[in-house]
Amino acid sequence: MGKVIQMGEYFRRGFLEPSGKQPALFDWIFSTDHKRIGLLYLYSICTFFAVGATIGLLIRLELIAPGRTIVGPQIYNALFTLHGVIMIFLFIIPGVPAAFGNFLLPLQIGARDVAFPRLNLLSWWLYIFGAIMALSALFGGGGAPDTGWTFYLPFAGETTTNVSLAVFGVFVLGFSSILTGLNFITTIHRMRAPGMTWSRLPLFIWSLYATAWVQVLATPILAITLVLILSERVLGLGLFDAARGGDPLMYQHLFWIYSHPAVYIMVLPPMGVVSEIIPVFARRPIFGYWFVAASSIAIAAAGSLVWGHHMFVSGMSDTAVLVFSLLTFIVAIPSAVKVFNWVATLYGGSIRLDAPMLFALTFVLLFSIGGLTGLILGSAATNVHVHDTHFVVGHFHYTMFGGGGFAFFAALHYWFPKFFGRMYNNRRATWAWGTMVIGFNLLYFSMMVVGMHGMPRRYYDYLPQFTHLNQIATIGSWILALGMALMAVNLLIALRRGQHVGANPWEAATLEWTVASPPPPENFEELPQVSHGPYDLKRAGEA
Amino acid sequence: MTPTLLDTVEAVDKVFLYIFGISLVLFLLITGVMVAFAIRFHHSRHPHPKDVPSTCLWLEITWTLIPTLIVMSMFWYGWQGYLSLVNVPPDAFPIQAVARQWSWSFVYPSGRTSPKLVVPAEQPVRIDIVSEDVLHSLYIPAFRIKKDAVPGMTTHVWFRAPQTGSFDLFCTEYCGLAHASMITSVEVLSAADFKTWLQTPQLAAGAGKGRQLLEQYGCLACHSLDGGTRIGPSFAKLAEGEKRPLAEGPDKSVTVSRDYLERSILDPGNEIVQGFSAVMPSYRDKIGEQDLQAIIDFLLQPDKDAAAGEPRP
Amino acid sequence: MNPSAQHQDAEGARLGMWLFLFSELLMFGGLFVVFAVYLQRYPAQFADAGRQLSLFFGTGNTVLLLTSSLTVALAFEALRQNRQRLCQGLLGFTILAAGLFLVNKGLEWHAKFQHDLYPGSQTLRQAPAGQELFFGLYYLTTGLHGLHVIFGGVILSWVLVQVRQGRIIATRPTMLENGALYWHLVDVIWIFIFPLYYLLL
Amino acid sequence: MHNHSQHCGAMRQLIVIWGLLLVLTGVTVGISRLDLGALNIWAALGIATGKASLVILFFMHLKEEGRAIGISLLVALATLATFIGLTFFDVLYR
Ligand code: HEA
Ligand code: HEA
Ligand code: HEC
Ligand code: CUA
Ligand SMILES: [Cu+2]
Repeated sequence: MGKVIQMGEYFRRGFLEPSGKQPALFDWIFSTDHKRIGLLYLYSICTFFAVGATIGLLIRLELIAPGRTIVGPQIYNALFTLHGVIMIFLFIIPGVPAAFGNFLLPLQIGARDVAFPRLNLLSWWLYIFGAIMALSALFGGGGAPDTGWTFYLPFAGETTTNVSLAVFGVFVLGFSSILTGLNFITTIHRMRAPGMTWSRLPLFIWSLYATAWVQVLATPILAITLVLILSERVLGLGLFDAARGGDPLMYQHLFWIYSHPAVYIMVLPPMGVVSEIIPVFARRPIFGYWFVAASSIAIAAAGSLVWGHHMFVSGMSDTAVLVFSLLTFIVAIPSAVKVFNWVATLYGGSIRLDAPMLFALTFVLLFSIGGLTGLILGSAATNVHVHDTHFVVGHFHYTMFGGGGFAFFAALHYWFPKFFGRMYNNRRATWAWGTMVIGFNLLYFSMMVVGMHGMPRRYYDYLPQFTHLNQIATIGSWILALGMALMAVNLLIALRRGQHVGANPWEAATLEWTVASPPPPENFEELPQVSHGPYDLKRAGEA
Repeated sequence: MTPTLLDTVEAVDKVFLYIFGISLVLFLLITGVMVAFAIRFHHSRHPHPKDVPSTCLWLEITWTLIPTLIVMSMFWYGWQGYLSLVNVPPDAFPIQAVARQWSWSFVYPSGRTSPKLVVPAEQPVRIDIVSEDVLHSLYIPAFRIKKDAVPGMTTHVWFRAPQTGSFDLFCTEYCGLAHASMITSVEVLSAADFKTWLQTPQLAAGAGKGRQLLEQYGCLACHSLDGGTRIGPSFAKLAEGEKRPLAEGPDKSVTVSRDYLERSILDPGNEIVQGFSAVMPSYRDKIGEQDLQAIIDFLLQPDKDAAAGEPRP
Repeated sequence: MNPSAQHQDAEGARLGMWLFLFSELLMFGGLFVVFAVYLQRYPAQFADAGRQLSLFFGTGNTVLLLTSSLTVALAFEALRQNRQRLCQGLLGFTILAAGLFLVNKGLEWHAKFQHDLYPGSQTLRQAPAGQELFFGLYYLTTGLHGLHVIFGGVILSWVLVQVRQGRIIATRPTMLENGALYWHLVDVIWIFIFPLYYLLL
Repeated sequence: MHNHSQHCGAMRQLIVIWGLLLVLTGVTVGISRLDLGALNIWAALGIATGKASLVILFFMHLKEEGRAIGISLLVALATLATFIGLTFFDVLYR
């Protein structure tokens, strides 16, 4: 290849093409191109998800019958701890923002990259590093951590398993998350293309913006909480040890001050994804743009104030129960506004039910179930009965997996042609979707029912009266896994053999669809001059 | 109506039905409208999108305000129910619940202890909950009550059992290895039976005492008397002079003696029995000298199950 | 054309730095939450423990940090005015102050250790609960702060090298500016640590 | 561009601020030796906030920054304040 690459040619080559200067792997893992970093995240996240999901299947297998089925209590406790840590910190928190956000943020606002490309690469490295550290806790001498993903003290301070290593890994992951957050905020403030006013910002970007603030302001609390666990384990400071005057509940406050806002890190970007997909496939502009945008901010803000609802039966003061229950219900309002606007967008449209749309609409339904069961948890009286039962487990799988996970799959199907320039088989995708929906509901609905009947969570063994529902759940998990496997196979085939598509297969109006699929390395040969809103579908394909 | 007049079950279930009912209606509505739109406006039926406005302030205000009212009513109703759960009727019968890894014991005002929660029917009972080690949580689904046991704190619940029967009692705060076996039951007796039960002296001397102490200190959560292996080795076959293989190596072993048993209880971190792990907590400073000797007496007895006398309810 | 062309945006770089500082602030904030709660619970014991800290070292270190904060701000001003030598001198002084701060901190901790006041020590075990909590928090907070002083010192040293090599100049001051911002944050946090730990009565 | 005297002014201003900070340090030490009861801690925090504001406004040039940074600083502080505040709903009423 000649020394001087013609500009035109440079911009015709997709970002996926190797540079030819170094081994292809190095091209990727040292790349500061936001699209490559986005894909690095995507691949690593999917890998960890597969691991976490497999553990989920093992958990279900153990629960197919009372008593010991495949593993004993020690291993079971390690399994759900690992399942939780992987799913939360390695899959759902970075899921949409780090993978799709990285890829799409600069494209959607008309920029060539994020504000700090090298910091971006560092985030990914920290993510990998933290993940390896957290997972290596499996193999060390003390045995896999057995605390649950909540690391509650005093137990987490006493157990002899490798908790410290896992905690340190999560600490590093937290840093990665903070760096992504501050990078995104700066990018959105500083790098919008000319004409890309705040009122023309795609709703996905609004949701990333709200999320990024939560990442920057709440994640540090996680960091210090983890430091405190380490100080308890390593230095024996006794800050939460009742025998030495400490207050065990303070740990729970600190943990949830981060971890409740974190659930909105998990669900806001997915909501943004859905706000992108629904208008495109309904061929109607989003209904109530400003309300959908503002509700993202409102959820982020109000969501930072409700952490105490995880502690209603912890021995916390009744006044605090009152306050936190009230605040919890307030978060439901902006969520409701979002749901109503999504549904209203469908009105009068010309709806196509391709795979991304199916996943997006399923998100709305499953998230509604998850959210509405959240109301039962948020109410002080009913929380007492269902707290720490499988009802809660059902609730959070509906929100995280039914919400976050399904939106992740929606995003995967929606932007797949943009990422790779190829299209998957829509029929197969639809089959996969249908199987997943059936399996999902069998699995988690039975869990909620068995929780209502009083089955506590984190039990490897249970009383005989819970057997039937647990069996249905386990069978559901296999159906779900079947659907997911089908989906994965479908996408993997498409990666190799999918039909080539043009720049804008869905005829969408946001900026990423104005460039080639896959996009060229610097995105835009010339920075676009934005002249219309993100859902002005009649002008799809123009800047 | 003062909230405390409600039973705990009633207090919770009413709120549940209220929230669940409204949620179900809303959910069906949303799903219904969504599906209806997806069919009515499917591109095969409706090839060109209608040009209707895509924002409407009145609609937005309506669907902000109505949910606000709904959730505030849910909150208030839930809070009222919660008050019923925390306001203990003054005539409640007091019982203390002691949680430890991984067993419960219940202490009655008379000093009597029991591994099961024995309560009178129809009378409210108040349970004060303490923990000796990590967090636990006392949960009785049948009465919709739950509260964490927190080291250094006393928390409480109350309930009233309408009739006699037996109900499950779980630990619902993850507390380590045998969290899932920290289960016992609530035995609801008639008022008269309860009175008799309370006054029946606990087996006070001899072998019965030893067995009772094992229960009281929670040893039986991990050690069985019938030969079954739980978290620790069974006490059934324990006898003086027997050889115990230790975990340190194939050839390491120790002979069972009074002294060894004492070390095992006060200093369990050493001399781990082969096939088990070092999870037994130390009972130094927790068991008095007399009780310790009584336990060891009992452990060295040949036929423990028979010697222990009949198990109580 | 260089595909990874650096995007020069001084204002953006500062915004990013500020955001990072906010997250640092909240991280220490978590410790202040715990401190506030235990202070409320054990006011007298906290005061007793606070009196055992050395007002001399505390005040001395405060003055040191404030001064170094000044010098790094002056260094930036000097760079703006193209006075390279002055800038380097001021930076050097700041780094020196960072070192001195750590030496002081070390001496202070050493003295505490001598008095058997450290996590898990005999004296603390027997002291009222509030005192043990106070010292636990004290070591954690000042330790974490000390780590930040070390980081700050390293960053400023690196900045100094860059200034010497002429890579940081009046028209491209971002690195110095951000290093200084970080150093000021270290100072701001100490401004709160000082009265909360050393001046309790 | 600025002229030379402005530059000197900038340096002088920084030094004046430094002087103020030292004075405030003295004041806070002084006040802490008086017994004002519960006021002590609030006085200490008040002065510390004043000192921090000086550092942030002048040393860190917040005065010269656009609104975005100022507002977000307030957001960050308000967040921290609510975290502490809401925790006290538990701690004070338990
Ligand atoms: C993505 C993650 C996610 C999301 C979005 C949510 C959303 C919500 N969650 Fe959930 N939650 C978790 C993840 C999540 N949660 C996790 C992981 C746990 C357990 C952690 C652990 O212990 O391990 C948990 C636990 C949890 C608890 C503690 C349970 C316990 O342990 O006792 C509570 C209690 O209040 C709660 C409430 C809520 C509420 C009120 C919402 C609200 O935000 C929901 C708002 C949404 C809706 C209301 C539905 C949509 C609206 C409509 C359909 C319109 C009609 C509605 C109205 C008119 C109101 N959650
Ligand atoms: C996003 C979060 C997430 C997701 C997706 C899941 C997914 C699953 N979880 Fe979840 N779970 C948690 C988060 C999540 N979980 C958390 C936080 C906890 C609490 C832990 C704690 O208590 O500390 C928990 C706890 C938990 C429990 C309770 C344990 C207990 O309390 O005793 C159970 C029990 O059944 C369970 C089951 C499952 C199952 C069967 C799946 C399945 O849905 C998985 C099915 C999926 C598959 C089998 C996928 C197969 C996929 C492929 C083959 C290829 C994939 C490839 C591509 C995508 C390209 N989980
Ligand atoms: C948390 C579970 C647990 C509890 C509670 C517990 N133990 Fe153990 N115990 C074990 C385990 C595990 C072992 C085997 C490992 C070891 O030697 O430490 C053991 C070993 C022993 C041994 C040695 C047994 C042998 O066969 O050599 C004795 C004696 C003993 N325990 C007595 C007691 C007494 C008495 C109590 C109550 C006061 C008690 N244990 C409570 C778990 C427990
Ligand atoms: Cu005790 Cu769980
Ligand atoms: Cu929550």
